Amino acid sequence: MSHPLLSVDELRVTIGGQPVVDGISFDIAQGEILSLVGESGCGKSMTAFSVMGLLPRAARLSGGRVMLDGTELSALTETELQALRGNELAMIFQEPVASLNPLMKIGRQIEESLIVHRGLEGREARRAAIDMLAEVGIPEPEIRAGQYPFELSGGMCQRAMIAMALICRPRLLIADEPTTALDVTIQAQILDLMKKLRDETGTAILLITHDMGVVAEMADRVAVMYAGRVIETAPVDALFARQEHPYTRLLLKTIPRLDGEPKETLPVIEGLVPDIGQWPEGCRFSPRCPLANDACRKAVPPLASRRDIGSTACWHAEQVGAI
Amino acid sequence: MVEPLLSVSDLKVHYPIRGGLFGRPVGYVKAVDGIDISIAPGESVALVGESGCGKSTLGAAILGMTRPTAGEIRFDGKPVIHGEASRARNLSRDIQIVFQDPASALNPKLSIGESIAEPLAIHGVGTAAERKTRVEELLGLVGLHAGHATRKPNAFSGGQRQRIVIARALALNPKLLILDEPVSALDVSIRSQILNLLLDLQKHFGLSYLFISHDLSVVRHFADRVAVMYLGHIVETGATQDVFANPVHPYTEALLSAVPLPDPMAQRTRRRIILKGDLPSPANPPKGCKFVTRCPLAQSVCHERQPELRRVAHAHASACHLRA
Amino acid sequence: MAATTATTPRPTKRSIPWTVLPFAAILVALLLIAILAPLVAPMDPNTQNLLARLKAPGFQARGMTYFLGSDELGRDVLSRLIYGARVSLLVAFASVTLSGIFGTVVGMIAAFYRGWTETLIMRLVDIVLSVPAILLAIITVAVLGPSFANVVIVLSMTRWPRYARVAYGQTLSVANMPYVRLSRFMGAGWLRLLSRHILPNIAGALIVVATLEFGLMVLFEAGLSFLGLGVQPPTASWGAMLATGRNYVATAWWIATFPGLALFLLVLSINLIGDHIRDRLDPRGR
Amino acid sequence: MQAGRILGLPPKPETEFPVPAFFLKRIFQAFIAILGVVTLIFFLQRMTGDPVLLLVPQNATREDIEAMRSALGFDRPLITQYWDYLSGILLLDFGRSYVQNEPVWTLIASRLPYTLMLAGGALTVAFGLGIPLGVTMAVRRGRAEAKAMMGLVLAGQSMPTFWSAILMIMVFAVWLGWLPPSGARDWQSLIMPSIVLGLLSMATFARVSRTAVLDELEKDYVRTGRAKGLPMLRIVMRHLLRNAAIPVVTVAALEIANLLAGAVIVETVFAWPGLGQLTVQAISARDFMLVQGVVLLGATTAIVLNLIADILYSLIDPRIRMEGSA
Repeated sequence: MSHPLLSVDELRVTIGGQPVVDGISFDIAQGEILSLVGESGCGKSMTAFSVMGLLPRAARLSGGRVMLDGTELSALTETELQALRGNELAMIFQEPVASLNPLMKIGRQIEESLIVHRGLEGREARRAAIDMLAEVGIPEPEIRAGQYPFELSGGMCQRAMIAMALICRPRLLIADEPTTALDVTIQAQILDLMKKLRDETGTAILLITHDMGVVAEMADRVAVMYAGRVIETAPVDALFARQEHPYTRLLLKTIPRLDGEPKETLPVIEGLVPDIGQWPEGCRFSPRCPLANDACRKAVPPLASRRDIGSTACWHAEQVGAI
Repeated sequence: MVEPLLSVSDLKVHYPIRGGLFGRPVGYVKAVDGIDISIAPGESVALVGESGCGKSTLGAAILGMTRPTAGEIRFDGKPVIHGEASRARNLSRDIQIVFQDPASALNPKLSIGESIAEPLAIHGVGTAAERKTRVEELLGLVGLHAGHATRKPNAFSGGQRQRIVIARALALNPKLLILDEPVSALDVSIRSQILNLLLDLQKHFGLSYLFISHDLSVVRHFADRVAVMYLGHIVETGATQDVFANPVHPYTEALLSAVPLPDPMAQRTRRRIILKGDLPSPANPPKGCKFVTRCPLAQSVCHERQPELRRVAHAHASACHLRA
Repeated sequence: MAATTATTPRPTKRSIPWTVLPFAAILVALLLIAILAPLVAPMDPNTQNLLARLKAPGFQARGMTYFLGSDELGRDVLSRLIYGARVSLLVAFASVTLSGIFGTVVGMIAAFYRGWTETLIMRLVDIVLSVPAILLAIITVAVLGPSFANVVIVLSMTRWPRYARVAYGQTLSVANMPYVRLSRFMGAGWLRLLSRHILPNIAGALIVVATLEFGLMVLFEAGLSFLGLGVQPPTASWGAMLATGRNYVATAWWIATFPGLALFLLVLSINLIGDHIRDRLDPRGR
Repeated sequence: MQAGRILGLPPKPETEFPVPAFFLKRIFQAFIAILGVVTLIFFLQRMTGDPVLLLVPQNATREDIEAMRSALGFDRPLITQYWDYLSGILLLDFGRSYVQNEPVWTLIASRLPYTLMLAGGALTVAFGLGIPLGVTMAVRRGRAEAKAMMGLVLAGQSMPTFWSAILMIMVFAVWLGWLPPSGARDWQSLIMPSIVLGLLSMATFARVSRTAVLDELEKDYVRTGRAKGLPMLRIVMRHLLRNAAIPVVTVAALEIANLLAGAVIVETVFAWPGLGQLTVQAISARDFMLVQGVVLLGATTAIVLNLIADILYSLIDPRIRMEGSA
């Protein structure tokens, strides 16, 4: 296999000395969709921001490496990163309307990437922006380009964000909960669009979500995060067919399903999601895990290879099927 | 048939749009535009729909937090007259609400014990000591410790706050709970805890639920009956099993197919309907069938007349010209 | 099911930073001096000594030392400064309290009753706010005549809209919070709504306004006194002392310098502490 | 919006507000406000004392007073006087100063240019220093230089104008002799009053623009700009400043009005022959018609400035223009 497009190795992020991302590793191949899934506070967004070099002021990249096609992103200066952002690497966010400048017309905002990265100006940039709007399925793109974000719906704004992100044909798109703020019929449109664009352009996608349905629909491979660590990775079919970490297994069992048995008591994961900085000793899932024993509470299980297709961080991976 | 606990008939809630130099109404947003719904004792009825469909407005109107423009709401056979303080007080003994965001549903300056005791205090139920005992009992009921009563809301996580809100809603032993997206602000691993708690409480106390949600998987799991709303109208209603197994209205069908299944194999083989375009603005809805702008089946008749809700099977009704 | 222990999202309790501490000390010291003026002042502030006119700091006469010099009537600048602190703080305190209470009540009424009450009150607020406060104060004092009580009345009359606006906006947003809507739905009376839900949640914002206003009131009082529209002579007031000092800039620098410095330090301390309170209530630094 | 729906609040109506109607509404409101101020001042003055008693000599007889009263028209019903006063103002007739025996407007007009000059100088100081200070403090927040600037701003905010004026006179006029201590002889006379008057407003502008920029820095669109690979300078200049301008414009309107009020003290200290000095003279001479005229002018200016601010907003922000809501 050729080397991966993006490779994250033992990444650590701290806020005020507290780790929020605690040594995570994963790869994304060319044109692949990797879904980073987890609950609030597990560090998935911080991981995305550290890949982009966009960590909030309080956060520090305190260890590990991020490599994009042989370039070590984590060693670049801010100016060097700027040349890559919006060009090789792009990102879209959860709140599409707020993510656009409310006082600038849509078209101008999309053109800006071309102006900065490609040196295009005037009519050429305008034309390209309108073409891109058409490509992401916005009807009447000439008119839309001349409108302000508040004149567009949330779904339209997310399409515009995608147009903005993809206009320089990046090799990696990071999508941070891109459909969480949208209605379900609009979510279907946006997911459909992202998949179509990936197929056409070969842009790899790092998709961050908490929704297992979205994962199943979109991902080629999945990395599950819990309390700052990756606890399981696998190709999407393998993961949904068989989970080797109790958290993944329970998470899938607890969610109500359209094809499940109604009104039955759902299996639950006992306890609470631990807050940042209050992560337990040993395996961080151990206080909530039905399989946990003293070993789990003492030693952190390493992310070990799982039948050559993925990896799991559990001392009892073999017994998980019994939960 | 059992006498319904709550029955809503032809309810309308219209908000004026003000404009011009003197703020006169220049039009109306028909947030809820002629809705009939009933809930039997011990039953869970779900209102499903996307943002702006009017489902939360309907919930607020039943509670009297929003004044209806027209229509009637009867609770326990007696009409609910809004705007009458004494009536509202009595109503709140029987109907309570659980909000989506537990953070804003609790006063940050009050201890959770004070918050839970508030319904009792307002209704003058019991002495201070009795209320304290009741608070402890309620905390136990929702899986919290009696010792938590003196803490402020910010000492709790989202799931725990939702438990507190539920405890408060139960304080007066209501018959009906309006659950407005009760789990959508919670972490995935916490949702099933809260859903189970709600189902247990229902079994235990014979509660009726009006469950407002956009999450079809949760609705399917939770509700006996379901009403699908689109732009202020119910487009399809029936037993949850029937509606989910055999959706009649094209909107219900599209909505169901838009929900991604947590199962990649099934997902790939499933027929997906991707609707075109956005939800029209409730201030400026289309003529005829409200769904006509996005409907893959739309015919000329759909542009002209608004379809009535018609029975398609036993207790299953749909408002579509083409499928009935 | 047993719940795990409740977690506190914000466990850090910040102490007063070293930059604020000395100014807090200054403020406390000035407060004490103002309260204990008769005990700490070395001389009577109004005793004139025509033999000791315009003497530089450190001048001694009749066995008394004029630590900060004497003014044009031979009065001790230090003693007048100490008594002047009383006037400044008292006027500021009284007008902040009066305007604060009045503005808060009016603002809450506007938010609570809505309708024409709201329109009437908020229009009035707009109008009073649109007239520069000091100008309104000047014309009113000019009409009513200068006196301690009138200065307080005037300052309160011109400043209440600040609180009204904040109280109004905050009440509106708190009243829309689900917990207040729920309480209303259950039939809670206005007293309960205000005392348990609304006031505790808007108090923070009002305190921030009040601290800022306190500093401003000290400056306004001094400004009015400076123009001869404040507390009348012979009562000592920093503004009036500065006005006198202005005439002796070339010959007796101390008359204007010390009251100015006192005024500056007092207002600076209040503003710094006000900023600190604001940062604590809203860490983003609004 | 989302929260509103969940609580069952009415969704924000999306009316297409025609631009002229929006302006008309604002102008109408401003007009009402001015009317309110005129009314307030008129009745405040009439309620708090008999204007005639203030005009006649101390030893005047009852007959003298009555004669004066009818000569000046104060014996007519209050509402008639009010009406006359109102209609006079429309024609720039602010009444007559009985002390100086000149129309109020003539007196004001003779002093206005000086005050405008002073205000211009002060605004240059306030804007020119305040805005860059504020933006720098926000962008470089947390660093030593930003903290030092904040100290400077706080000092400026806490400095009583009459003291800084006296200090400057002491240093630059008395000791160093560089600048004239008072009067309005040449352009150098303008320097000290402008700085003193501008200092307080400088602090306000710095604080407001700092807060505005800080608020904007946290907005999602800034993150989007960075994700696009824009340099911070471009984000600030092209995206952020326009958004941050909205709160600054509001405060600017209020602050310019305050600045005019502050001129009362500064002009007095520096013997600058502007409206402020005129006001103080009018007050000590108990010349109420003149005081009333000046206050009215100040209030009107404040309201007009607010109107200008509103119109400016709508030019900055298309949402206000199109939705008609502030």
